[in-house]
Amino acid sequence: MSRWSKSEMLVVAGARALEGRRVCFVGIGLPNIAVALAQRTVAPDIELIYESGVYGARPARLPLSIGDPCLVTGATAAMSMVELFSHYLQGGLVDVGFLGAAQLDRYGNINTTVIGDYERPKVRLPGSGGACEIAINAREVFVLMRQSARSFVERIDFRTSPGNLGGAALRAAQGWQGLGPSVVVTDLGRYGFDPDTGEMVLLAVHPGAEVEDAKAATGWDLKVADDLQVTPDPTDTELRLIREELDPDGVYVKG
Amino acid sequence: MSRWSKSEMLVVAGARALEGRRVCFVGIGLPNIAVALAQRTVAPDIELIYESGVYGARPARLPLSIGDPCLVTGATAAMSMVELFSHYLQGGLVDVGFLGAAQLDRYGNINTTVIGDYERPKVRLPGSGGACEIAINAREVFVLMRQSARSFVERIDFRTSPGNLGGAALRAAQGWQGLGPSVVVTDLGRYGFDPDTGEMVLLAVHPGAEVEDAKAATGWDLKVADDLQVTPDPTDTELRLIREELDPDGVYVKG
Amino acid sequence: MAEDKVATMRDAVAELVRDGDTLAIEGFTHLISFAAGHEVIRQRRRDLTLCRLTPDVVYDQMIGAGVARKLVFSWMGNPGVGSLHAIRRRVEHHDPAPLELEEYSHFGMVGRYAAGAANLPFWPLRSYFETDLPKVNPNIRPVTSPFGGEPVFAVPPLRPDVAVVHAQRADAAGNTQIWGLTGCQKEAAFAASRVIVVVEELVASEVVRADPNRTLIPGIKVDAVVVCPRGAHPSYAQGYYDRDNRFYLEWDRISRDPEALGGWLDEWVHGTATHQEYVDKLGAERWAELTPAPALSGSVDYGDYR
Amino acid sequence: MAEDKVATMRDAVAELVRDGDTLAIEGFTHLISFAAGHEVIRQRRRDLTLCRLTPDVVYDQMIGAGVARKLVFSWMGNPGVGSLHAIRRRVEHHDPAPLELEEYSHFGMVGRYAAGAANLPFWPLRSYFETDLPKVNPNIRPVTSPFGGEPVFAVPPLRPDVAVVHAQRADAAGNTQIWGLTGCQKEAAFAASRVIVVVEELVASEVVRADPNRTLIPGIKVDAVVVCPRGAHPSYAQGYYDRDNRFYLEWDRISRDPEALGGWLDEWVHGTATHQEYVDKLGAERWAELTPAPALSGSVDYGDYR
Repeated sequence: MSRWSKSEMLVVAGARALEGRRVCFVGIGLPNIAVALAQRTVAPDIELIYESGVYGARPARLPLSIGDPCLVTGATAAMSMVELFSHYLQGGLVDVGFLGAAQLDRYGNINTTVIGDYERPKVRLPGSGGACEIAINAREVFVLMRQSARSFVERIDFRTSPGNLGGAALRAAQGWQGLGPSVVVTDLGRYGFDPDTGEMVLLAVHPGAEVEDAKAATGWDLKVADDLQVTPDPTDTELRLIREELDPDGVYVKG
Repeated sequence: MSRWSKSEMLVVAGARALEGRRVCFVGIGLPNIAVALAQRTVAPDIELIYESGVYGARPARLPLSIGDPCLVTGATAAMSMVELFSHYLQGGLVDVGFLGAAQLDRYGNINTTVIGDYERPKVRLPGSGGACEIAINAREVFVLMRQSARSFVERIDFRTSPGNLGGAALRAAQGWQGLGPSVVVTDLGRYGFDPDTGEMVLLAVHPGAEVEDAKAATGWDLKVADDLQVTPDPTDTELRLIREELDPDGVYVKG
Repeated sequence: MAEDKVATMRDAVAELVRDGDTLAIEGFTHLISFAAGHEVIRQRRRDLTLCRLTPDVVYDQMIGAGVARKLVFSWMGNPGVGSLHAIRRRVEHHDPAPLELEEYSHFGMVGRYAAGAANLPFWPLRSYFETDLPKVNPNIRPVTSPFGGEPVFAVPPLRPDVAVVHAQRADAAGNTQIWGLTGCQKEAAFAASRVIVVVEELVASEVVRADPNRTLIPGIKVDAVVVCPRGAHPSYAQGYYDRDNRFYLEWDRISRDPEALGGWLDEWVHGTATHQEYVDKLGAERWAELTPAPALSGSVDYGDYR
Repeated sequence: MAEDKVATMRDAVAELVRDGDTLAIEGFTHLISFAAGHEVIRQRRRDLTLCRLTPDVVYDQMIGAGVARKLVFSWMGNPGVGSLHAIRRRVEHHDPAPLELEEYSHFGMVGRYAAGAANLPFWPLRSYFETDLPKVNPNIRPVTSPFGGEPVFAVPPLRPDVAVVHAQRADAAGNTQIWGLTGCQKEAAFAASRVIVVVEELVASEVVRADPNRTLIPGIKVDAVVVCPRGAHPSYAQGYYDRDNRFYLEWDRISRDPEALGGWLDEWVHGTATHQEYVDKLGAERWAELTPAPALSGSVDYGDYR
């Protein structure tokens, strides 16, 4: 297989993180293709749940949105959104909530609302959608995003979805069923969170990326794991699935 | 047609009271046959709603309970009970709630819970079922029951479902959408409520019954309307429907 | 491959229902799992807290058999017939022992299951105003709206240890579909820690997936799938068999007399090893009487999107 | 005889949607009534408050056309494509005028409709903790459980003046059935004062009654039934046609440029008298591409009980 793009690496690393997970709440965009890849590789039994009101989707094509008709045909259950959010998400059935972010801080707090001032924003972003309640109620939160000093920031402009708040102990004190963000995957590497401080830690860099690249694309003094790994290369199978089956037109992974 | 029983008269008078009503919440027992008769006579367009989770029932036989399968087959909608109680009843779509009572006081407050002390009752009755919320949320409440000095009482042993509380103004002050009981039909007569005091008033005696019979079967000093009516006799059509179509075995109207 | 959760009723009850549990066998007139109730009696469970909107004949049988110490409910009767005499003896005469009661209205019970399913600390509803119910049940409490201060009432979540749901069909993974009256079975199942689904028919996963809007409970909430045709008798399964009203009438006579009740349990519950024996004992003629003519829903098109 | 509520889209909008109304055209990706949105534009309604979880292309068109002064929402974007540029211009640059925003999360919006449908003064939910959303929206408030004092958040009821629901089918009385994604259309319809149902197919009452569990909205809540096949384009109707992704991509280009947007409205909305003209203008080839192969639900048996 030919060399891969940064977006392909991002999708592959996101998919691999789903190994062993049972029920995954799939967000719009990159998570969509990452879970499709996981379902075909490391997590064949994973149940996909979409805020549009689908549980146990088996899409016959790559869905172009989280409300695509291919998610319903052949699914285990289609239901109202009130049922999905109350019984499945708030009810505690979701293992992993997969979120994107426009801005992320060192504690995994997420902004998808505005860049700039709320009342007169520089950029008006989409807002929460279901992200706010996913971040609180899903057992774990995975964040998938492209990394830069503008997206990994010291201070987010708006807290749409809570991460580890200001530190690890704070979320536990709230008594939420959601344990908070556990994995962040970017086009540069894979991150976890320090169990004591709740702060993000670089665990692995993707092949071709250096620690310095990750540090340069981070707006705070980035912690790096002592036993920093290098992400194994995408396999031929992973790349073939992405290129031939999941995203032949390169809609998701062109970058 | 042969002379009718007191129970037949009760059912006929109950059915006639539904004229012009649109959506009727049907309770277990006598209301069941009264609405079936109304649907075939004075209220052909009435929509029947059952707490079991059915709206727009068109039963092909007389249902033997409010959860009978004949209520579902051919109905407009079958739904969960949470939807029925929240969207239809609490949501304000029910014109008339049809209730029974073991004890009724002069203000139309209803007991269907216990005779005697709650903790160690002389008779343990079924309890509220949906009656408590029907009494609060249905626009009007009709009560259908057999009358005696033991059932029309000065003081009920337990208030399961609110009538006019202690007087007419009190319910209005609560701001409920339900206007309270408006019709009581017994085997002796038909009653309304004084708009000023909220107290029950005998409006009509059934043929064969006298005012004195009604007074004797009432545990308080019964008010009687100045223009007391006599209920028109059951028609041949009404009696034929009851005897041949709705209750050929006399399950409901034997008494 | 999805997990295969198919089990016998004996094994499902032995493994999942424990002495002292809070147990909900739900179903409003429709799809009441008498077969599960009978197996609980056979296995002589004790000190159960039984929950149900309408404790009807199945709970009268179970309480008559001595499996329960408490009943959480909203309407107690033999629907369309009269009283539940075994329960009344315990309440009115403490015969043979008192029975603790915790009482709501239907919407209150529904709200309790809904709060349990939704993991909420309370469920608000417009009920109970100016009634005596909050006076006898401290679990019915006022709550004030943060928007304008309007008072409504609230009930707390009900989270049964075990919920039993009888259904027309499920696949081996427990993905369950019901049509007709669905009562509060969905909420009870989502609220429960353990769920037993009892079905008329075990179907291929493809049958469920052909009509995803008809799915009531996903397999992920289900611990055991018991295949038990006619397991709802004398209750009914829409499209499969009718309610056996003759039995409901007969039960009135049986349950008035503790000895007759004991005899009935000996003959029909302890005297049958499985529900299939009970079904056979009822006889083919009785089942023929209870079988409806077909009335098909018709099919809708979900579209094949590739 | 049940009332016949069948009306043209022109008459339904003329009679039921008024300047200044709070209007909800709901549907999560699926069954979005673009046809109703276009008719609102054609009739030049003004000062509307538009509600929708996901203001997508239809609201970008309506807001670009100047019908609205306020937007109540939870996720604002062109799903799978990017931004809604007409809305962003008004928010970021007040071009041509500011747009008032009232913002929730999805569950908050769903809860608002649910509270409206259930006539509750608030809806409790486990969301918003430790976020900035309550700081910018005073309608998101804490509420304390009367059982143990646990804090959750609450949102107030949303009661639109008008809700528009696109559905696969309804009868003339407005009894409406939907399959596939049902979003929060039921809650929006029950919460609204007036309801317009727009359908792919008008069916006999018997078709609805053959499958009562599939009914989403009863006719008693419905004011007008508009028969408008393909009225959800470029959104989709499960089993009838696919989402027209090409259009969603094209819209990105169109809405970036106010002049292109104006031109599009002139050609496709003001330039067509009815939705049928719009459908014809798209052409048979486009519709052929969007038509899925069949995937039938199968039929279930309700039983004929006499």
